[in-house]
Amino acid sequence: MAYLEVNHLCVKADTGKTIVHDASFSLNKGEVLALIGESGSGKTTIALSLMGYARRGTHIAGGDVRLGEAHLKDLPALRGNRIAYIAQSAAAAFNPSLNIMDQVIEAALVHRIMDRAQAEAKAIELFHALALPFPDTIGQRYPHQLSGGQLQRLMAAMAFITDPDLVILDEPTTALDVTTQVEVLRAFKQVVKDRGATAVYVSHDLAVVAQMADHIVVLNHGEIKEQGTTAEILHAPKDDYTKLLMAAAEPTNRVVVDALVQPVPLLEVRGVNASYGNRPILKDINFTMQRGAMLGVIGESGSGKSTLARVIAGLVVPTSGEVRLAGDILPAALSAREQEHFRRVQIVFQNASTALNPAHDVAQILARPLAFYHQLKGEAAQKRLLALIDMVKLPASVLTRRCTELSGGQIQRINLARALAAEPELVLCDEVTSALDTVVGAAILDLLAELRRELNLSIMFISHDISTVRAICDDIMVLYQGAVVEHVRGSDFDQVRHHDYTELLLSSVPELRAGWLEERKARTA
Amino acid sequence: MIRSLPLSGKIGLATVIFWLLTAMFGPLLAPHPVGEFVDMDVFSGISSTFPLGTDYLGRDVFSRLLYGARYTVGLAAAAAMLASITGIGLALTAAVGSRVLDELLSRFMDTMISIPSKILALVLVAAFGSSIPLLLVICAFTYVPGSYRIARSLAVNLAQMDYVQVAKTQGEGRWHIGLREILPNMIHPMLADFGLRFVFIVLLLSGLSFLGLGVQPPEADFGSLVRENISGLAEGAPAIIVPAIAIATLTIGVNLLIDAMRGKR
Amino acid sequence: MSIYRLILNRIASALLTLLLVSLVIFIISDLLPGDAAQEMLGQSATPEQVAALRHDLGLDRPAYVRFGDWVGGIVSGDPGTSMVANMPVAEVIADRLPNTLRLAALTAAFTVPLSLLIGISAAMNRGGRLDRVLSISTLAMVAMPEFLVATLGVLIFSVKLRLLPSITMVTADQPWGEFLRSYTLPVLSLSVVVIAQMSRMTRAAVIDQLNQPYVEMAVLKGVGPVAIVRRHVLPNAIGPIINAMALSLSYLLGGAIIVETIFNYPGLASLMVNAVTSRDTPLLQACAMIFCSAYLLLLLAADIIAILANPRLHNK
Amino acid sequence: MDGPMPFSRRELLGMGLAATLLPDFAGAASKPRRGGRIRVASVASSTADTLDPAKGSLSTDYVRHYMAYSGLTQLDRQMQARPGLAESFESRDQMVWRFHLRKGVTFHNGKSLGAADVVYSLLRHKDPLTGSKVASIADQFLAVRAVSTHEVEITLSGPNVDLPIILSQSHFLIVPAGEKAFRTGNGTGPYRIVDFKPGIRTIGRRFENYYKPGKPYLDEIELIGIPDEVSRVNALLSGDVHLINAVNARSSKRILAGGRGLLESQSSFYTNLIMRQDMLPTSNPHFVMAMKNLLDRPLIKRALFRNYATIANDHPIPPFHPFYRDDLPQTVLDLDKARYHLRKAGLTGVRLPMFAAPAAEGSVDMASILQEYGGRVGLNLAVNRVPADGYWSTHWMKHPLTFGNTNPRPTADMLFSVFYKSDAAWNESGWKNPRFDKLLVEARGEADFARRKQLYGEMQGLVRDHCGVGIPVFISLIDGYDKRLKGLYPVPLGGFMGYTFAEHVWWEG
Repeated sequence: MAYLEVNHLCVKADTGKTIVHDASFSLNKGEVLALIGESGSGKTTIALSLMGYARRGTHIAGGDVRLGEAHLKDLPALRGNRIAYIAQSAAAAFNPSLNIMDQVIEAALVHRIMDRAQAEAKAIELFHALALPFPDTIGQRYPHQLSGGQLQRLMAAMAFITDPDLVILDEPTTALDVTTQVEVLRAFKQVVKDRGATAVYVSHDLAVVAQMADHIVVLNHGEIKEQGTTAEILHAPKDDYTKLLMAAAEPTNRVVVDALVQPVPLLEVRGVNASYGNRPILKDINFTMQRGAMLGVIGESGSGKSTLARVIAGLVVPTSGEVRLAGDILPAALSAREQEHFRRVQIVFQNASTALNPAHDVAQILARPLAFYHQLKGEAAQKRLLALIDMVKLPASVLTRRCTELSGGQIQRINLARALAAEPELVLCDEVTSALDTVVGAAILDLLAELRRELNLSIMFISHDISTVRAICDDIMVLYQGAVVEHVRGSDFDQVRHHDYTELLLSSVPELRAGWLEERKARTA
Repeated sequence: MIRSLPLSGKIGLATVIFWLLTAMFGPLLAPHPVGEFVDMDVFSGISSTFPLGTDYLGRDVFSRLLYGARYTVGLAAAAAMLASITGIGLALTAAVGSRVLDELLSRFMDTMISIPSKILALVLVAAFGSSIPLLLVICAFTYVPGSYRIARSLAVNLAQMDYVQVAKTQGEGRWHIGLREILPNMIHPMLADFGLRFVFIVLLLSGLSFLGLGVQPPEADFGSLVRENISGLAEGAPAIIVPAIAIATLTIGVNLLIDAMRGKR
Repeated sequence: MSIYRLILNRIASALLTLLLVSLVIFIISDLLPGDAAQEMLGQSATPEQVAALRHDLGLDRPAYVRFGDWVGGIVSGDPGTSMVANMPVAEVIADRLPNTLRLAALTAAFTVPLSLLIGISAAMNRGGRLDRVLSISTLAMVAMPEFLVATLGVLIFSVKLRLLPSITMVTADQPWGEFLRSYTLPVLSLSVVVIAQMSRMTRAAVIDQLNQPYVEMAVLKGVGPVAIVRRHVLPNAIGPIINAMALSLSYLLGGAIIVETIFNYPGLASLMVNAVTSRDTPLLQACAMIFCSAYLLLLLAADIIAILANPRLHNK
Repeated sequence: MDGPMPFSRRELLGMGLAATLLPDFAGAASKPRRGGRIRVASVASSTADTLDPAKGSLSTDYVRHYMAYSGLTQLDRQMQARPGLAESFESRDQMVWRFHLRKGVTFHNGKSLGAADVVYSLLRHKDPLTGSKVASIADQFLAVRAVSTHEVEITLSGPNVDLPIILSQSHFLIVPAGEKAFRTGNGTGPYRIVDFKPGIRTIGRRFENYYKPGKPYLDEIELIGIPDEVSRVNALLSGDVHLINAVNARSSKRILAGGRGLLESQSSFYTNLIMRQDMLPTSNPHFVMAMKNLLDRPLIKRALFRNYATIANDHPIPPFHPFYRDDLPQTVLDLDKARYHLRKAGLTGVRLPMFAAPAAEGSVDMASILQEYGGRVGLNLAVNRVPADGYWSTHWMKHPLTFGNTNPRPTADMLFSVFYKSDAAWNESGWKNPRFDKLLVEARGEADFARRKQLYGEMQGLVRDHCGVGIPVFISLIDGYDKRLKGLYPVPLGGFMGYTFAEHVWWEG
């Protein structure tokens, strides 16, 4: 008999909307099952209901979850004891006011499994096992003093302190940089194996899941689309949706012909330094971007890639250096720039929903640059609006809606359209697909490539995802700790010998096949 | 919109609408002029001639209440409006203005808020004499700092939003950013704040009338009605109970409505 | 920025505010029509008499000289002489300040734990029946004019039941029972206003934290609801709660005027009203300064507590 | 004990004044006994509270001063001057008066009373730095000198029959010579001040060496002020205080129902409408007549004062006064007449602000009533209620229409001189009537009662017909008391037995 069994589970919002519909699956002891799906698929909701928990405003409306002998109603008593949970964002899931040790051992003390001294000893042992720095003293620290990767591993220690039978990992590496992710994944996998725990792994990332899971359950819109062993799903997907997911995860080359790039420098950045307070963020950045080019800027969090975009856009004033656009110096401070400067450089932010004012409707948002830069009003503006909306492949009906009523992909298109409305020479795209689901993000990338071709745009594409950058950019620049460590032409990327850091980045991207994690470990070891 | 409100919200909305209508049309319905002496007896109980009894001078409580609604609701609404608008305006100025201006405004608001309002009212009335505009100014003045505090923290947060950053990179001026990008997103939360201020002002007005600083007689706001008839409290005269209930329903109604609106978000 | 720098900054800005306050107070008290000389001599005064007294009191000097003198006096610890009582202001205030502080302290001791209890219970049951009952009852409390509540209390407990005194007498050698009896009604009347405010703010602050992911994490670790509030929520909500409490408590000083009037309590607020009506400017200004500095002090204390309670700031 | 009095007692105001006692008071026939402590709440108390009799300005001050100090004379129940610290006093011409001091009287600190103390106490009122409230009255003291250690001679600037009565007033109480600080209340009065905190409380303990044998009766009196009337009444009803003054007539029912006693003192206390004769449009005689005809006196008596008032006829002498002239026709509410006079004055439809303040008792409500009736005859009166503080200095007599409020005075002469004489500082309406002024001086020096009554009678007529003052009613002063407190009787000069209750009352509890 299976150890964990989910039968016809149904979760509904209090408003009556179904979130999870009739989900059934099972899992044997010591195995790892992955719940995979995009946002809104109900994967986290199912994971939480394995602990008999439903978030505020939702409730478990039917079905059962059985864990060993325990049924749905018994599960709350097992939380933190026999079932442990590892949350997506460790930074938010740790209480900022308590030190790490108190939080790690809390579950053990609450359930009276051991006394404080025993628990602390066990925790330190786990810190060692999870390869945390300063394992003996890290417990005295507070969450704000630690990095995301460390916190994520500490959360694993928190989960394993009571030697649970079932561990639920809810997108535990999504918030991490790719190089950190590898180490954390490895630590997780090791500790799950060592302790013989049964695990449920929730993720949107097929490649990651491929490294962790024995079984995969594919979810979409609250329904199970397909389930099977990892090998079955990866090699012989049956369901259309699964195929779609697979396709989006495969890198596609969208690089367009070099012919678009004119040998005229459009953007020149010379000796730019920038800092927040005393902390240097950008160190002596120099590069040139040709008109019509698509420059990929890649780096992890803290590399200074967003600051670079902000310096060019004028939001951050550099401590030294200059930025030229088509030969003209762009004044450093916003207040010194003229309207034409503003028009020629447009920035598109990562989080489209916060980049569009929720108080205005789409037409108002798009009409503003038309009137502001081009003095377009009335019918002319209306015509241009429709053209813009068409350009980003949205129906004209969205014009009267507010962005709060639109989906993530739609909002990002509006965001692009606003930038295009200015008829800019340079568009700065700051992680424009990172907040989107893979499938939606892929469509945006296609749109970008197409717009570039049609409008002869110059685009600076900033991303943490090296495979995306490789797929669409014809010029690649790698930022590491505020400095440019590598700048190559996209077409030469596979040929040149890379900087060590670039190598690390490249090798850290999980591949869509089982066993990659172990192989990489063998390789780097 | 109305249908989606919880029951308490609907009750609140109904009460608020009731008092608004009373404030607007009450005087038209009043059977007697506000200052007329209609009864030989004082503090008489509920009767067919005087549906809510008579007050300490033998005037019709029902009529006085209908007239009083205009002062209480009107004055409180106007003062709350004035306080909110001033608070929001200054907050926007602080949010988009220079840091020095922000600091200066904030310190000034701290100064204003630290002076006890009833005593300030006492001084101002002594200095300028009691009048409706002065009452309005006092009430507004008292609640500008509170409104400013909330509006400023909202505005400063909103000023960090990406869409404001975008507007900056598009070359929009300070005032465009303040009025077009930030302000529209403050309206909703400030509406709840406005409701709270309204309630506080109703109570402040009644406190002022206790100190003899209220509306000019023979007119009276609810607070003055309670105060002038307080000697009828021991005998349970409707002249004091009815205006007290009026204040209670008005404040509770507004609060219920606000809470319901907040809960929806 | 180090934590000391942060605290010093707060103190400096409080001092700056205090300076502004003194200027505003001076201007406001100068706005008052008439002056102490006129009020002291009353209806019968001849203009010559008034002028003589005015000169005697130094009221005929230009405003900036008087302001300078006054601020100088305050800084050196001498707020001047009450024109009406003809006693040093410090002495007049020394009679009243302890009363005001005692009433405020008693009220705080009663209301702070109670509002915390109400606010937290409501937050823990947010949307539930207890929450609704508590929020309606706190609302109902605040919906009645203070003077009505106080008068009603006197009618019921003093006049009808004869349980509690109707006026609050302050004497040095009161036995404890007598002391508590005499403060019960004023404390309850004041509480009505502040409990509602404080418990609502507490509820909001606690709910804010309850919605944080780390609370969900704690729930999923099997921590019980009471422990969650005690161990996880309160340390994080303490900042906003303390701030709200400071704001409400500052009301207990200057806002007590109505309660002081009804219970004939010799506190600072009625002293200040007295000073307004008798145009005793030095006294008026001193009282106003006390209220304003008390407010700033409370807020400053709240800020400092919030800073100290925040590990992000003191674990640098 | 009574010394020779060379003037007719019948001339004095207060003779045969109606002293209404409520039935409860009948129990006061019991014998005085010693002991007991009471708490008394007066209407007001502030930092201006003082132990300096010259500066007394509120009822609380007067009570405190009568506790601590004694006067040369004392008023009896009939408002006649009786010997106090002065064993006897005499004058031949009402100009030069001689006072013979009692021997063996000591101050609380043990010092004995002498002529120097009296001279100092009276002359200090003439020093502007004293800030005396009665400086204008003291102006008539041309000279005060010690004839011997126990004999004082006062020379007046003109004859004044009423001097002994004037000297009984609290401002003229005797303080030790050279006293300036007034911190301790060192006097010869019935109670030693053991605790005095301005605006908080005064505690007086029985002075064992008081010059009247057997008096006072109480061990201790605590005097506090409760400005809020409702609170004051509640304190009486709850038993926290035993005697209060300035009870609003509206509270009378509650006090009686609560088993407490009510002491009504009919007096010449009134709140009046002032129509300035030197401003437009109130100087128009027709306007004045119109306003007098707009006063609904029975309504004011009933609604504002619950019948604890006496209808007045626009002059300051009440019907129960010995000098009252009873043949003047009573002015009544007459809208037709008012309309007629208004039309004559050409003021129909005019809008006039009317300033009232709680400082003038009942004025705000009187103004409301006037406004109501004014509306019916085409006069648009706007009530302008201003705060009590500052009212006297900034509004009273400074606008065409204001309200005044006059406390009872011990003599008709004082009333007329202070408020109606053409050159009086407080000539509220600013009227000028040479005939009136002449009669006033004549009456002051006139020793014959009948002649005096005739003179005062004519003056009443002049005020009623020509002065810009509308007096609707005389307001009774009401005290509330615990029934265990005995020995109270009404004095028309003010509540608290004309503020002198301390030495007269005793406690049966």
